[in-house]
Amino acid sequence: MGKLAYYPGCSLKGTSFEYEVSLLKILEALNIEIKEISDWNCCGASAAHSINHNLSIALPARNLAIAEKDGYDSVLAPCAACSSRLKNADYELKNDDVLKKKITNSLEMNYVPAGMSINNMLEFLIGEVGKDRIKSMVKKPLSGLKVASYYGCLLVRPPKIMQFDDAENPVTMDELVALTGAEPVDYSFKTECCGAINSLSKPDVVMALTGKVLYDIKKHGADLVVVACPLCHSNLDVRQREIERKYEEKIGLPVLFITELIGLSFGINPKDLAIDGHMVTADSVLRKIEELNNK
Amino acid sequence: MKTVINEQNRRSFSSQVESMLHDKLAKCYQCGKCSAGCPVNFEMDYTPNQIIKMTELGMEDAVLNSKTIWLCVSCNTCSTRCPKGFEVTGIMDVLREIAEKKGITSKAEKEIQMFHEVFLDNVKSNGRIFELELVGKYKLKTRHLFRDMFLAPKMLEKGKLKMQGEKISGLNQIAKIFKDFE
Amino acid sequence: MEDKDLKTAAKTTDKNSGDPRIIAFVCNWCTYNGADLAGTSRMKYSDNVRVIKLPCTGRIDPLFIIEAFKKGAKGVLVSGCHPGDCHYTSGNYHSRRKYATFRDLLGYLGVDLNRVEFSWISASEGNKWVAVINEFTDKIKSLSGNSTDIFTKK
Amino acid sequence: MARIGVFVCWCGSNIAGTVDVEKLREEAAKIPGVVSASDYKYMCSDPGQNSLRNVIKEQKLTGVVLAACSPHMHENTFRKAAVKEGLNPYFVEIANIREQVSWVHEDKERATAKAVDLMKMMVEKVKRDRPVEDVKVPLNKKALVIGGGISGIQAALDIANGGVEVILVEKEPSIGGRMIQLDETFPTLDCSSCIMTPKMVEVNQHPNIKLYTYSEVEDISGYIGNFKVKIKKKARSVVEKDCTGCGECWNACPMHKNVKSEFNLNLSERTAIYVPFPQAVPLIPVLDRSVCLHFKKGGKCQKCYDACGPKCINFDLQDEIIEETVGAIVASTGYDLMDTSMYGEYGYGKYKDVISGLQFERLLSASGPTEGVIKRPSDGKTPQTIVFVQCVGSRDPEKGVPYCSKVCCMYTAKHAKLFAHKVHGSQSYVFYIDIRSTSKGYEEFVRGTMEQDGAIYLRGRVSKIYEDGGKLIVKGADTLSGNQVEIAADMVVLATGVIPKKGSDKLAQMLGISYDKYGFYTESHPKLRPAESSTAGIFLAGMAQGPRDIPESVVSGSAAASKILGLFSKNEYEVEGTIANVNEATCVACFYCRRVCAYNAISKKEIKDRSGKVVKVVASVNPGLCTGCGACVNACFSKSIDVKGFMDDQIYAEIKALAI
Ligand SMILES: Cc1cc2nc3c(=O)[nH]c(=O)nc-3n(C[C@H](O)[C@H](O)[C@H](O)COP(=O)(O)OP(=O)(O)OC[C@H]3O[C@@H](n4cnc5c(N)ncnc54)[C@H](O)[C@@H]3O)c2cc1C
Ligand SMILES: Cc1cc2nc3c(=O)[nH]c(=O)nc-3n(C[C@H](O)[C@H](O)[C@H](O)COP(=O)(O)OP(=O)(O)OC[C@H]3O[C@@H](n4cnc5c(N)ncnc54)[C@H](O)[C@@H]3O)c2cc1C
Ligand code: SF4
Ligand code: SF4
Ligand code: SF4
Ligand code: SF4
Ligand code: SF4
Ligand code: SF4
Ligand code: SF4
Ligand code: SF4
Repeated sequence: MGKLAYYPGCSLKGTSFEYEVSLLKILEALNIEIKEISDWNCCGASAAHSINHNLSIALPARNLAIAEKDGYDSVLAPCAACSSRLKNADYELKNDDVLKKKITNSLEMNYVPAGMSINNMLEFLIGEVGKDRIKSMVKKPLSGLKVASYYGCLLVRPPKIMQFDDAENPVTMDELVALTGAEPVDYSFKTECCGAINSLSKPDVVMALTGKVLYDIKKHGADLVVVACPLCHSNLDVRQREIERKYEEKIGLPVLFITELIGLSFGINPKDLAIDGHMVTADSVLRKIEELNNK
Repeated sequence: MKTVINEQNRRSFSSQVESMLHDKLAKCYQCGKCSAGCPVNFEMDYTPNQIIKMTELGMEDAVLNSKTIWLCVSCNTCSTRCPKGFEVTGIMDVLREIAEKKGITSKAEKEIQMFHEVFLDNVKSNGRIFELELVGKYKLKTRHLFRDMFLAPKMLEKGKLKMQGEKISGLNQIAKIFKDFE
Repeated sequence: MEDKDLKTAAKTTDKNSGDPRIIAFVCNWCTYNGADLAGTSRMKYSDNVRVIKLPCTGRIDPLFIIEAFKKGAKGVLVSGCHPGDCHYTSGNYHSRRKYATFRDLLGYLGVDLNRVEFSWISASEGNKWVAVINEFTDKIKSLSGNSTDIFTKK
Repeated sequence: MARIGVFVCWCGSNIAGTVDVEKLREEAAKIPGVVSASDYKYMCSDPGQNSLRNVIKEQKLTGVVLAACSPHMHENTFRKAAVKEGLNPYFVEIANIREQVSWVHEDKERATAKAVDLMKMMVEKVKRDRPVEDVKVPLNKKALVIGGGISGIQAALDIANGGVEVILVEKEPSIGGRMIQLDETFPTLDCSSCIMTPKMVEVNQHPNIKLYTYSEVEDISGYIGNFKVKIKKKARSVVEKDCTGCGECWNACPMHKNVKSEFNLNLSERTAIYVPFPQAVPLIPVLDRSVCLHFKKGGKCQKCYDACGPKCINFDLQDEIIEETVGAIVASTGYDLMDTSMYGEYGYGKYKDVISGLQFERLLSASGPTEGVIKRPSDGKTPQTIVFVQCVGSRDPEKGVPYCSKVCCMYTAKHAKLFAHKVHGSQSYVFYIDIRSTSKGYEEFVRGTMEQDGAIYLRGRVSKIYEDGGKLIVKGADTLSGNQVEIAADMVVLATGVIPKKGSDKLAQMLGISYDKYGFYTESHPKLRPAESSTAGIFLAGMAQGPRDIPESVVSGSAAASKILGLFSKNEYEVEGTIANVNEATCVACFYCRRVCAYNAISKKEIKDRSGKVVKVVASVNPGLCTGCGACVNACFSKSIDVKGFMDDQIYAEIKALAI
């Protein structure tokens, strides 16, 4: 393992702080060191590429350039949106020399595209950490727990840039779920979009999309959902109550970050994983884990 | 709807889009797979494949004022499944960017457009997103003061909304990036 | 062949640049027939061209082109069947691939590449033959006619 | 010393009006080696030809140049005349002063000058002509057909009925190919086995056809008229001549649960000893050693042997190699369907009720796994709503192939029609991008499916299929109404595209014929020689060349057969002598020539001394295969290979004749 850079992105420092807390906790348990990219900036998320292509490359490029300057060769971007923007920037810089020149001039920093391995959370866990190492840390197998993995769009699409798993039937998160001893639940909308960025500006649309995913997961008998993206999390978790009200049907599905699930299987105290930070309480899950453990 | 094709306008618009997109409009053979899989198609006024054809025909006004380009959430479902490998998501980006540059404000979907603008302003002034400020400014601008606000107390309680934002130290660099590319 | 054979024969074309000699290497199946069609249709075109018939453009050797220039030609045309229509399965694919290398070689030998033209003319394209010959002749006429400049490009 | 005669033709005023024929004659007379120069009004007329013959005879000419019309008009006429005077036909050259001079130029002086040039070129060329003899290759009048689908069967029957012996090699246990898997066939809805089985039987009984099933071609060498073929006859473990096809063996076999039937595309099971389908030809079982308990469990089982009356099961039979010599070959190896599991969004392989078009044929077929009752593979229920998705894998350069598979529009219309006929009150929906129904009666057939049989056609592709409450939800577009639609279906049939049969590229390499990047064999000429491969003596038929339906497969089978019968109508195959020729003294055996030859015409030849020791290896041109294209000539750095009639020295002489 080379020197590992960490790009938290804005959400992990705000609304999705649980993700960062749990992530750091499990890495601590695994004895893996990562370092935050110094003075990183927002990658521009969906807004930049929505209305200004060049900006959407330049903003993440600054972070990559800093990481390169500081001698890292691998970046972890746990937020699916951030990893997607970083990968997009890397891809464009590699394929558009004119733009690359403009951007490196503007940044007054150089960057060699494709020199850095950019990893989303799942890639990091499977690739950099490795299944065996995770498995060896599982102290409290979650056997009996039924877990649906929700991937959303940004982890797998577009495949030519993301280069991650199968775009229609991804399995990486399910594999991680299986490592914790829990039972992965198959359902139809693993990669269906939750509405992402339009959460604030188009709440009705987002609720329709997210609702569809949640009800389908519910129908397939999952106890909870795991995600690897703050946007997905906030739509599935924060909006869940509202969706129940709108469609007049209870869901009650706790939404955990994959790092939290892994933390639980490591036997880490739920409080230390910030599991109480979610809007839909995870009590039912914790209770079920206790019951299963007692059996 | 009837369209009289003006060859000159048609060419200049479609070639502008093609050059920004790095892809050819003629590649699309109008199979509609993009539209069929689009998660927000039910809200759109034109389907993605219609947007592509309309762009090819030079129907600039209709396209740039469409709801579709703002409703698209860039989920990439369309491009991933397109049998011709056409950059459907990309064309939505390009059309939004052209609309933005032309100062066209979407009538039906101005909130989405505004959200993107406020978001980038936030990045510009802080280098990072300060969510409370972002939400506040957005709400002020759209005057939807109360919508969504009921979530705020619980989010605060859970520690999800920070009262203080962070600013990065390289703000001058961010300013330069914005100056160079805005 | 003895050079004196030629001396006895009448000079047929002026040496000056206004009346350049153009040699066309064409395949027997497509372009030769295309040229015949121009004839049966009584189309008129520049009379500077002299046709040498080959079985296929695949038979053409870059040295033929060099030799043609050496013997005073001011322009050389190579023309065969359209790709996919070749009488021989892939003869013209070979030559098409070869043309890139050809051009490099000719360039290397210092031939002014403006003076070499490759085209695809089918048996039904009498009009294309006429157009290609006329345009190429005009182009050659517009280039300086000094035979040395064909080879003196750096 | 050359003695050349030049004959200038006036062609009435056609030439003489624009070219000064007398001047031309005078110039000809000045050229060294020209012993006679004359002009005449119409050289091609009888008196014209007679004068030509007279001069050849009287002047003992060694070469003739006619300044006349295009060689494509009268070259043959004059060559024939020359041959009558004992001259080699290739010693006649034509200067084309009509089509390429008098008809296209107006200035008489300049036209004459050009005519003089052309005439001089031909004089120099003819001086260097060498005699060319047409080559004759003896023919073994026996044909090999590889692949016993409808196209191969048609070819074999036509050839056999023409009185020629045929060897038909089929790699499966039975002939019949894909067609025998189909139910009823568009556009007339005849039952496939009703029209196919008689042909299969006829093949089996035809005195001129030798049938090798469960066999493959192992090796081929040689050339037109004389191909040496090695056929591997795989061991059936059944002594064919004794087997009566009674079926006692497969009824006795305990292995009937877990072996998927290839013929039924995994929709049913078969035994270890089996015939693929009841009407198999020949009706002789094959023992599949990869699953048979006798072989897997060390001789434990021999139930089939015990059950067999004539005791024709023999566990010790070995593969056999058979050698044959044939004069011509038909490659008719047919097609496979694409593997659509690459479409994660369609869930093929994941959802049991998402099936391929060929699987649907088996469900429709009375002899299929459900005896012709349409049943869902998942629960055996009869579907009420079926969604058909066209262009799956085809016209999809991203995931599949860019080409159109040509038959799926039609078979989908057929499927929807037959579904409507079989399940009353049912409904089918068809997603299409374009409908391609271009043969006789086809468009009417498709319209009938819509208008009479009530199938609803939606113009658009499907984006995703998923399961919900026992239904398959199909999310597609209808671009005509501009709507996105979702249909809850009981079953989905994918109109899967076609690709060449697996291994067809390897066979092509063995045969030395060219194939495209997908593996379809390429025609010698796509329009004018569609039945011929790039290699002389090897012909093509059926889907192996590209997507096509049964009528077209039959036509192509017949076309290949008629080409072969035509070839075999003579005792020898004549090749024009203008082919490549190697100078063995200078050849350095680099074989660059072999690499560029598209016709596989160049081979290695060993030159041995008297004691039989190899002293030299050189290139050798196979006259049966060489077309005289000349590609090899330029590849040869040692200038050791040349094409007769277009030799290097001739072309240089022509260029030199034009020197200014
Ligand atoms: C679902 C479906 C429905 C269809 N319905 C119709 C219809 O209704 N009407 C219609 O006109 N057409 C229909 N078609 C098309 C029709 O199936 C084909 O046109 C026809 O079968 C082609 O015949 P073929 O002989 O070229 O190939 P095949 O039928 O594929 O025969 C090739 C044979 O060669 C054998 N073979 C392959 N390789 C070798 C080898 N190396 N050595 C020895 N043997 C070999 C194979 O085993 C096979 O027996 C349909 C096609 C599909 C997929
Ligand atoms: C606009 C157009 C473009 C096309 N382009 C293409 C193309 O690009 N590629 C392609 O593959 N195909 C093309 N085709 C199709 C192509 O023209 C035909 O497939 C082909 O010409 C058919 O040849 P044929 O010999 O069957 O018929 P025809 O060409 O019609 O020949 C029939 C001959 O029979 C003669 N005849 C008729 N009746 C009698 C009689 N009673 N006694 C004696 N003689 C008779 C006629 O005078 C005629 O000479 C095109 C067709 C059209 C209309
Ligand atoms: S999926 Fe691709 S080809 Fe089909 S309509 Fe959309 S962009 Fe065009
Ligand atoms: S990227 Fe936009 S247009 Fe494409 S499917 Fe997603 S929302 Fe629809
Ligand atoms: S039992 Fe014997 S005779 Fe009957 S089919 Fe089987 S092998 Fe042939
Ligand atoms: S020996 Fe093999 S084929 Fe024969 S009955 Fe037993 S398992 Fe079946
Ligand atoms: S035949 Fe029809 S269904 Fe098949 S690939 Fe062509 S257009 Fe598509
Ligand atoms: S009639 Fe002609 S133009 Fe119309 S669909 Fe058929 S082939 Fe095409
Ligand atoms: S290229 Fe020339 S030297 Fe080489 S093998 Fe062929 S004929 Fe002989
Ligand atoms: S002339 Fe053409 S066909 Fe003959 S050997 Fe040479 S390359 Fe092959």
